Amino acid sequence: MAATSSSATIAIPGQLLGPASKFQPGPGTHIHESNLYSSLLGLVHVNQPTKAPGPVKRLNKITPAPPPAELPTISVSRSAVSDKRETLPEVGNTVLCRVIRITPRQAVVAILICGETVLDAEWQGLIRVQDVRATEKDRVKIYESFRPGDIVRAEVVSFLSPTLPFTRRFYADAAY
Amino acid sequence: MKFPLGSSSLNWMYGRGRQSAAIRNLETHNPTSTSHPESDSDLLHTADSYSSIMAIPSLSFSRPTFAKLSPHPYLLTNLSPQSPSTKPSRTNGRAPHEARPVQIHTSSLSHAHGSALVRSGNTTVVCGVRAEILPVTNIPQYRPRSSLQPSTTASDEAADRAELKAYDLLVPNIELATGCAPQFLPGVPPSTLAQTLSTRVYSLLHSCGVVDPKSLRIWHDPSAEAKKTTGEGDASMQDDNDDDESEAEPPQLMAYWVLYIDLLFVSFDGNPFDAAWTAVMAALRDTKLPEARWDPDREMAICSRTRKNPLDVSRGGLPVACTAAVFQEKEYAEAGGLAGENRHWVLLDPDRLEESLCRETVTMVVDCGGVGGETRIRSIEKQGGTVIGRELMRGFAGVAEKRWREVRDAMQ
Amino acid sequence: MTDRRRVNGPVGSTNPPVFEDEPEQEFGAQKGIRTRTPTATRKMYLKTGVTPSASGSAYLEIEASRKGAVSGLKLSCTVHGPRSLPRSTPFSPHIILSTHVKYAPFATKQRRGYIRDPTERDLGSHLETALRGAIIADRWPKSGVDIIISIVEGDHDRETSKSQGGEAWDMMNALSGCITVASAALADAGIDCVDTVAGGVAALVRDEGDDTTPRIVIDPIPSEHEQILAACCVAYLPDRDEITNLWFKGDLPASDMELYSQLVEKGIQASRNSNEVIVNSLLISTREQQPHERHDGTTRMHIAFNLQR
Amino acid sequence: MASTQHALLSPAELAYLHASLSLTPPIRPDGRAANQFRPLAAETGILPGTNGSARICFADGTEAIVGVKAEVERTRRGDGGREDGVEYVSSRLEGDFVEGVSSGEGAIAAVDEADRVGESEWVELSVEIPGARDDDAGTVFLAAMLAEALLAGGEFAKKLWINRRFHWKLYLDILLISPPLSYPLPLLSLTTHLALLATRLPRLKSEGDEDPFFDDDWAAAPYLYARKDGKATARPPVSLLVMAVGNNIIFDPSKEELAVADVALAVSVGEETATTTAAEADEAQQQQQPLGRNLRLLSVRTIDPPSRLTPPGVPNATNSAYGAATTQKQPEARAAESEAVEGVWKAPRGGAKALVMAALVQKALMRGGVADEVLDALDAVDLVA
Repeated sequence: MAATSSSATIAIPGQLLGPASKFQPGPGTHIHESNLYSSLLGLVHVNQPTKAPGPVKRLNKITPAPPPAELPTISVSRSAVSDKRETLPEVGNTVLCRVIRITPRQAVVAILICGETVLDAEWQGLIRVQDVRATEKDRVKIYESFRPGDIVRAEVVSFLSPTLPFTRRFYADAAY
Repeated sequence: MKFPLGSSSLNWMYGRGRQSAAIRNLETHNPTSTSHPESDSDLLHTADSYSSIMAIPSLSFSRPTFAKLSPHPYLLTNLSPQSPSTKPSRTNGRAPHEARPVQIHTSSLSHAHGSALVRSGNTTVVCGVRAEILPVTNIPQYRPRSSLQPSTTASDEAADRAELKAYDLLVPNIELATGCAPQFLPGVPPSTLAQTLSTRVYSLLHSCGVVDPKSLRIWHDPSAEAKKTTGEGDASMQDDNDDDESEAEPPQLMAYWVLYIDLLFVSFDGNPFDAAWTAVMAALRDTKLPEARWDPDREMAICSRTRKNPLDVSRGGLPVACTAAVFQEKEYAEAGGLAGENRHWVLLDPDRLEESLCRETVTMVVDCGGVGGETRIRSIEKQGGTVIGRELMRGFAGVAEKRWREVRDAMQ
Repeated sequence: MTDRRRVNGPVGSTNPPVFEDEPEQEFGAQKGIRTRTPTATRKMYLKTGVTPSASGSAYLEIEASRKGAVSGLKLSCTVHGPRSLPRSTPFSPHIILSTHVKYAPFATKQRRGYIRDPTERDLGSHLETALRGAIIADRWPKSGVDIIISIVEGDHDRETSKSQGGEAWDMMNALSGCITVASAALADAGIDCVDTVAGGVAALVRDEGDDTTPRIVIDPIPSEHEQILAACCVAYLPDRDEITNLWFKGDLPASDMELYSQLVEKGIQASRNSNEVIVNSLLISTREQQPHERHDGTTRMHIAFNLQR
Repeated sequence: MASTQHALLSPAELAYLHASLSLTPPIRPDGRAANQFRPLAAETGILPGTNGSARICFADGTEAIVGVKAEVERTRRGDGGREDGVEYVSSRLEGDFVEGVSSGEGAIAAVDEADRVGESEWVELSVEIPGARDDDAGTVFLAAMLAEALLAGGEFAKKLWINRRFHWKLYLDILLISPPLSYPLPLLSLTTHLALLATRLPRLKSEGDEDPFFDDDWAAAPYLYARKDGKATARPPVSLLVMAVGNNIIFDPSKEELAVADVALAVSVGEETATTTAAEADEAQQQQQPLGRNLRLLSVRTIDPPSRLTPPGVPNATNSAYGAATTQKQPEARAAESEAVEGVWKAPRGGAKALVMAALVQKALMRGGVADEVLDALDAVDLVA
């Protein structure tokens, strides 16, 4: 059975990693009946806690409300065991994307690379005109900034509101 | 690992990410000396004005990243290495004329009369041949053939082929929509590619005369029926060796075997036709048809479970397909402007990435198994592009011969 | 139904070969008597990563019980995704699962068509239920994943199974295989699951011969038994000790639920066996995994397809 | 998928509903008891053109009609068919080749093993749900479920046997004529049950294996399910929808209730038939209980509970101006929530314990339990064919 799997480092989905009281769940794990289980096939990492993330950081970079006592974070990563891993772009990620089509209001892009990960699926993103650059936002003309086929580097500023697919802020100079 | 070309960052500095710039930069391995069209200048100035916000980062990409962002330059830089010492190699590590090794495993399917699994690199295809009986009564405008003489003359052979085709005795179908690659998801009608492949296999099967129609005929031989010796049992299948009986009561052709040749791609990584054709050949050579006799009372063919006769595919020899794609230095967008020094590479047995980047492909079907082992070209197909001319074609024949031997060995 | 997009073959209808029965010499041997112990599953071979271009993939082969008479089960499963949903689809806080099971044309006794028939669709929805319990859907909002299973060779008898609707029982074996192989492929694709779900089948059978008291066997083969009274296929999460999909079918007196729960219990036992296979295969593939060298599926497929010979 | 259409409830509503359904006794939105069916109006013989038909209308407005048509069909049987495995069970794709090969060992053998044999092929059952394609997975699932219950044990198909060469081909057309306000399984199953009870086939006048001809006097036509003094000796199966929430077992859930189910099962129940088949011979001794109905368990299928697809609630702990963002793929955030926060809805993960499932089936089959009540209720409907 998975739980009594021979290897200590390799985790299998459903494998018991430890009690939730002793660890903090990291990526690739889930909690069931106040125990931590692996939810991925990969290698187990235990990171000792660094400093507690400040509240401001927590707001836009989403980490959970930290438990009262800082616990080591246990996580399961596929990076070591597989060269292809898909990740969802998260707020704050820097992504590389190709412009698919442009409208006066926004540019629609396909996200090709998220952080260091090359994505299989091309997730769609939006660059709203007001996000193209930090200053003189009102002067921005999408068609002056992008052309279909351009590769741009962008940062994810929002994700997942049912109305807007994605939104990105662009550092124009990073883009060109 | 980092991609060897540090200068790849340039694409994003000036090229606005379009591969035009990428290529320029890769030619002249010097960031600053890159010339760029006027259209870019205003953007440069835009870029400068924002350098205050954030310093321009020097981007350099890992291999996979570069491959994803601009596949064409990626393949190009692999094929044209800087140092003359290193040999040009493709992104998959193969030399331009190097094909993937082929593995063939036959008769692994128990419900098919013949089957083969062919694997070349990451392209895997399963072929199952299934024989069903087509009573001549079910054939509209069926022309009964009287002659029992084993067809020897050319005209007879022609007739045989006509027979195969007229009655549609060979039914090859290729299924790509098995999720064998991200672009081939099921639940959709056969893609253009799938249809093309099926048709190509179909026509090649007929043009090469791979299957001998004799082995598909099911005879009713009253005289053979009369004296039930197992020896005559064969007579029902192979008409050649029962001429002597034939005087008494001429055997009649009552039914045909129809061969349903179904191909299923388990994994797809380019060059589907070669793999498919190899699988078809292997499966047909593996096919054994149960011995069938016509039962006049029941008016149906009855087969023997024990006695099976291998399908006769000797006449067609062993045609082997060999496909290559032509990779050009300039993509179409550029070709107009810088037509002059447009280098090209002929990539044998292209994989998915290469196929997506090449417009010109050539497929040559050769058979070196003929008398004296001399090469016979059974078919040549070429699509798109203008690179391949007579010279290249001649050279390619040599490559095809080499490929033929590899496949032949795999078949053994 | 002629499909213009395919090579349709002759207009006149063709018939599968009809055999004169030559009873004794080879058939007597084949008339199946179950040789395994009631609690033994057939040998399984499972390998992940056979389709490198897919996000995840797996190949499952269940050995043929008796050479020639019964074909083993051969399944190839590919997982594509998580991928972004088409623009048309509405927002979803969960990953959207779509399962697709298809028999290859040469997989069964009859040549199958290319269009999915109700049986295959039914298998698909069973599979979906089984998997949806296993995956952690909210890890991948706004995404979809396609799970595609090609049944390269169906678990079918050469001769008709004597029990009515033998095919229906074969369906259960196929389903449990589908669940197992899909579970491995999901793990290979790196989609969060609460556990490695696995399928198992148990049946209440009556054997030919003098003692005709029904007994419960796991991983049944219809032709090995005089009659199958009831069977159930479970999809089971061993570590959570939970069932995500239960499919029972047959004819049991309501008066003794005991029989029923025993049947399910055996089904769970069967799925535990196949789960061990999953775990081992995952561990092996993970150990031998070097980045950029995932394509060692080659030799495995080779071995796999040779099991038959 | 269609078997689990979305109930549009907010996480808060879901949490509330789940809580009230887990109380003992559960409080259902429509005030029903846990094992109480929705009140229904039923009538039969509504379609004069059919051999049998029925219509049922649930109080919640869902309504279904079922029509049964029977045709005489020549039995396809071939010795070839037998050995080669071209048997009828799966012969959809096979041509009608075996036709005309009706003589020979195979056929004789077939008759020897039982003088009447039935094929599942003889019943064609089609389900239509408004707004769903007929090859939609959910619809196929429903049809398969109803069919497998009907054909279980092969008893039903045998009723269609006329003689060695001919049989009845039965077409069941099951139509949901209202929009699917709730998972239609119970409704469709009950309606089918009634329609089959009301089904009559013309009386056979011919004998032996000659081409059959029938008595055209409809009054003389016997019921498909033979009846003694107005009560059917045997009855078609019924499929019940059962779900578990917390420790409660709830029957015939409405759409909203199903949306918070921990597990949902479709249990098909048949009644012990007078004639014992080979299948039941050995269990006969157990069948002798005098009182109540002798129910039989025919099929159990897990219904994918829509609860798995419901939007999760966000506990205040992690709620913030960036509320939308917290639901993004962020393992920590998710996992932290998965420690169930009181009153915050969370879509269930995983499956159900075997014991729970067993309990559901047990409850449905209990002597004098829900299945009995339903069957009694259906008995009350007087049949017009």
